[in-house]
Amino acid sequence: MTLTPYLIVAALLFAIGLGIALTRRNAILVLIGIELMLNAANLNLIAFWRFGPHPELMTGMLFALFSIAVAAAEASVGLGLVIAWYRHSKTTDLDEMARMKG
Amino acid sequence: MLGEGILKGLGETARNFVGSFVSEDRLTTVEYPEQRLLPIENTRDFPFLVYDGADPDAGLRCVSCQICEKECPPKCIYIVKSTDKKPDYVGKPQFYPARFDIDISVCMSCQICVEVCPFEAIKMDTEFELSTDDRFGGLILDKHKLAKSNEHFQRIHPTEAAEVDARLAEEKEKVEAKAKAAAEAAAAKTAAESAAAKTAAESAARKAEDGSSGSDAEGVKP
Amino acid sequence: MNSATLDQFFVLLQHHLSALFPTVLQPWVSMILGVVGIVAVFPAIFALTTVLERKGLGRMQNRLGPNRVGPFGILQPIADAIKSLTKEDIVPRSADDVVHFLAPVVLVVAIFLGYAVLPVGRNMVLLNIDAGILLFFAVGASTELSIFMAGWSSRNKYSLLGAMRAVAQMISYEVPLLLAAVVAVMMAGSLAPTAIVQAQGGFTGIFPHWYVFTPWGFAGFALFVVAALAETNRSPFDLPEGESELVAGYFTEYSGFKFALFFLGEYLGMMSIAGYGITLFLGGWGAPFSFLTFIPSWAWFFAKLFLAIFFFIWLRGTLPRLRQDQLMNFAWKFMLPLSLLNLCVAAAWRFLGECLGSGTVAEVMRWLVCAAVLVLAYILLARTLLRRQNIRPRSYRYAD
Amino acid sequence: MMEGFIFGLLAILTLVGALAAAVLRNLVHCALSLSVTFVGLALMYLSLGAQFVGLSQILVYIGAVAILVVFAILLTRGAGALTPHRLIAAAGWRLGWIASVAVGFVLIFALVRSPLPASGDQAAKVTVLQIGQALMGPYVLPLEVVAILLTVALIGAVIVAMPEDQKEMR
Repeated sequence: MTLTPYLIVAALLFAIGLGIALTRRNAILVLIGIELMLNAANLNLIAFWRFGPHPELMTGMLFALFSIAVAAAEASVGLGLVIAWYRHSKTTDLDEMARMKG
Repeated sequence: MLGEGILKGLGETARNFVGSFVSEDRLTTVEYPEQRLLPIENTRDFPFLVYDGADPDAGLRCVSCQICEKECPPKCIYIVKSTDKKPDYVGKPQFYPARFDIDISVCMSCQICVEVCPFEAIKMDTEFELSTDDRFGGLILDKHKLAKSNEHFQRIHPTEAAEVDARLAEEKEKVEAKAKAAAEAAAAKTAAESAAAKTAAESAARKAEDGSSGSDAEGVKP
Repeated sequence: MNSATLDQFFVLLQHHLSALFPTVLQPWVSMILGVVGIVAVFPAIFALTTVLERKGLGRMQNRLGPNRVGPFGILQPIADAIKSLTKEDIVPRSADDVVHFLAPVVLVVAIFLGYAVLPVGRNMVLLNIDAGILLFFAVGASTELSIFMAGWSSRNKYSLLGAMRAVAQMISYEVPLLLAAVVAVMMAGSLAPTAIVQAQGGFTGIFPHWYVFTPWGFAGFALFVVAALAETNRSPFDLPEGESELVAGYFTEYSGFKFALFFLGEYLGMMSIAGYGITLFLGGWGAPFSFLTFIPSWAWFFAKLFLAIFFFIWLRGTLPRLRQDQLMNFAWKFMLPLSLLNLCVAAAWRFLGECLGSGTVAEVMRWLVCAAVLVLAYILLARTLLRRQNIRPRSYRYAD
Repeated sequence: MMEGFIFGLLAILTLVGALAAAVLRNLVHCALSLSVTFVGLALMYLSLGAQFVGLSQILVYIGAVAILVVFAILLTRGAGALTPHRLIAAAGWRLGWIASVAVGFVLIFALVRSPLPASGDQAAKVTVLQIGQALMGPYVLPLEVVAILLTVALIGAVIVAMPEDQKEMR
């Protein structure tokens, strides 16, 4: 195996995540899209660690570990925000949330 | 201390666990098909027909009066009256049920049939093993399945059966006494009548000599 | 056959059987044999457990328990299996078919994966990987999702309530479970179950070096047992399937074989968590006394497993079910602080061991200090919580 | 050969899961297919030899994030009836897809064109012990920062999601 297929999968995953985040109306699904993008980045990190010149340094792997922890924190706060907003306005629809502008 | 209750509870269940192997007395259950508890006396589920003596057909107390059929709230009793008669326990000729069916899938165990029966012929049973693989036919009990001896009744509901037996015996006695009295009266009457008849016969004989028939004299024969 | 051969009997069997195949296939055959072993042995224990549980619970309630099928009712599981296989498989009309079907499969697969790294005897582990304990917790976490799938796809309020209760409970108790297990990992210096068992392998006099015989190990073990009960939804933490409240919780709408799969998953989960408890704190396949080491290691493991299962049954026969708020309070206000403290105590144990030296007096000192800290924390925490709970004799004013 | 086959399977699993999350109408289905993606990624990490990260991925993403998403969906009543078609996509959804497809193309184009190290046969075996020592040694500062971040996120999420009246009570 070489590095390229993994990076292509990561790129596709990133594109799908971006697509979800940009096109879906539901705030939770937007968060899902962001998670997918983070995961694509993680896959990149792991793949580069594995096929890079110095796997014994574990830099990529540890970066991925930290990234997983940060993603978990991001998910909890993001979903907490969505629930708080839902409690306020009884919707998770992002287009309706645009009311916040005014 | 904290957690003490849990330990106490664990001790109790452990005692039960070991104890149930050691002493049979602890076991509160019986092994059903082999061992059974006697049902309590007031148990009742579905009606049955009582018969006296050994022959279920001859001894059936039911006289096919059809009161129970009319009173039954869910209409689960079906009776066909016989065309002939047979003597009941006191010897009086009565009708008997040619068919007597109870659909126990409909019966609601209300005991009204028992309450209304003037002949103590229908009583509540304690039989509960009625499961069957035939939903319709298997749950319709006919006369032969319903007929159970008075001894069975005495076994399952001793107090009630004793009362019923006493009442029936009393009635029978009364009837017998009445019959006896009637018989005595009849005997006295016949005696008197026979005396009268004698004189009548004599006069009749005298008359017979005239050639007329003695047909009315035969009618008084006891 | 000497005791060493007996000890390695199954390992040698696997080796000889796979040697019959060409060299290329040998690792695969050996792996498949191991998988077959796990898939055959643990469900068999499950079958045995169901009947033993019913009999044991019966005895605890002064009943006889099932005794009709076969001698002493021992063939009851076969009757149950035939029944569940021939029953109609009902899927509610409004259910989400695919998810409804996948839920039990995912559950059983995830739980079986947990057995892959469980050492059931010396050299008897399917995958001797470095992060075995982590794998166990990872697959344990994924059972939550399958439970949610089951509850949600049934489109039934009882199922959904049961699933939400189960997921909330499992997430809450996973924290103390992990923290309790981390103590043993910390002491052994490895996440590999085999290494943890090896670390507990020594003997002082006739007594083994099991972690449960140290203050932090005992506290960790107790916390692990309580959290394990909650993780596997066993009584007294059986709220997710409390039959008096929720029919059967998340598997209300399951029947026939799928129900049997849930049942299997539940018991396999219980056995695997008991197996990891044994591995982490009770010396795995080690003998309890040095003069008993001639008995094969796998026999010890399974003996301990049966003891653990008996303990689970015993608890189920004793304790009533908790209430939801009690459950959550217990997890977050009692278990979590204690397990965090236990972590600190374990660190202190190691530190004190290095500071005080290795004399007997030092050992006893260390032991006493650690035990005192834990007992004190236990008493203070529990007292405080109980006072705040304001427990009074129960009043029946609404019933009168 | 074998490795390539496994990689292909995992790639398909991952991408199909992600695509399903993008197009399915039922939110819970989206969340479940998202967890399929997470499993695929975790298996990919495992096949790359990153055992610890792969298992952490399962533990964190399946055990926590997927459950969290599912809880959020149920708490916001998104799990009920199917979303009507017109409500699935946001206002500028065509533009969004065009943008994301373009991003994907650009990335892949760049990847294919760029000279990447084709090696990677020297599969370095990294033990958990090494990871632990690295985390406690050179990476101890990031670890502490992450610990603080997680604590802050925990408390923050609780406060954000707490009902208003309870906040006032405190």
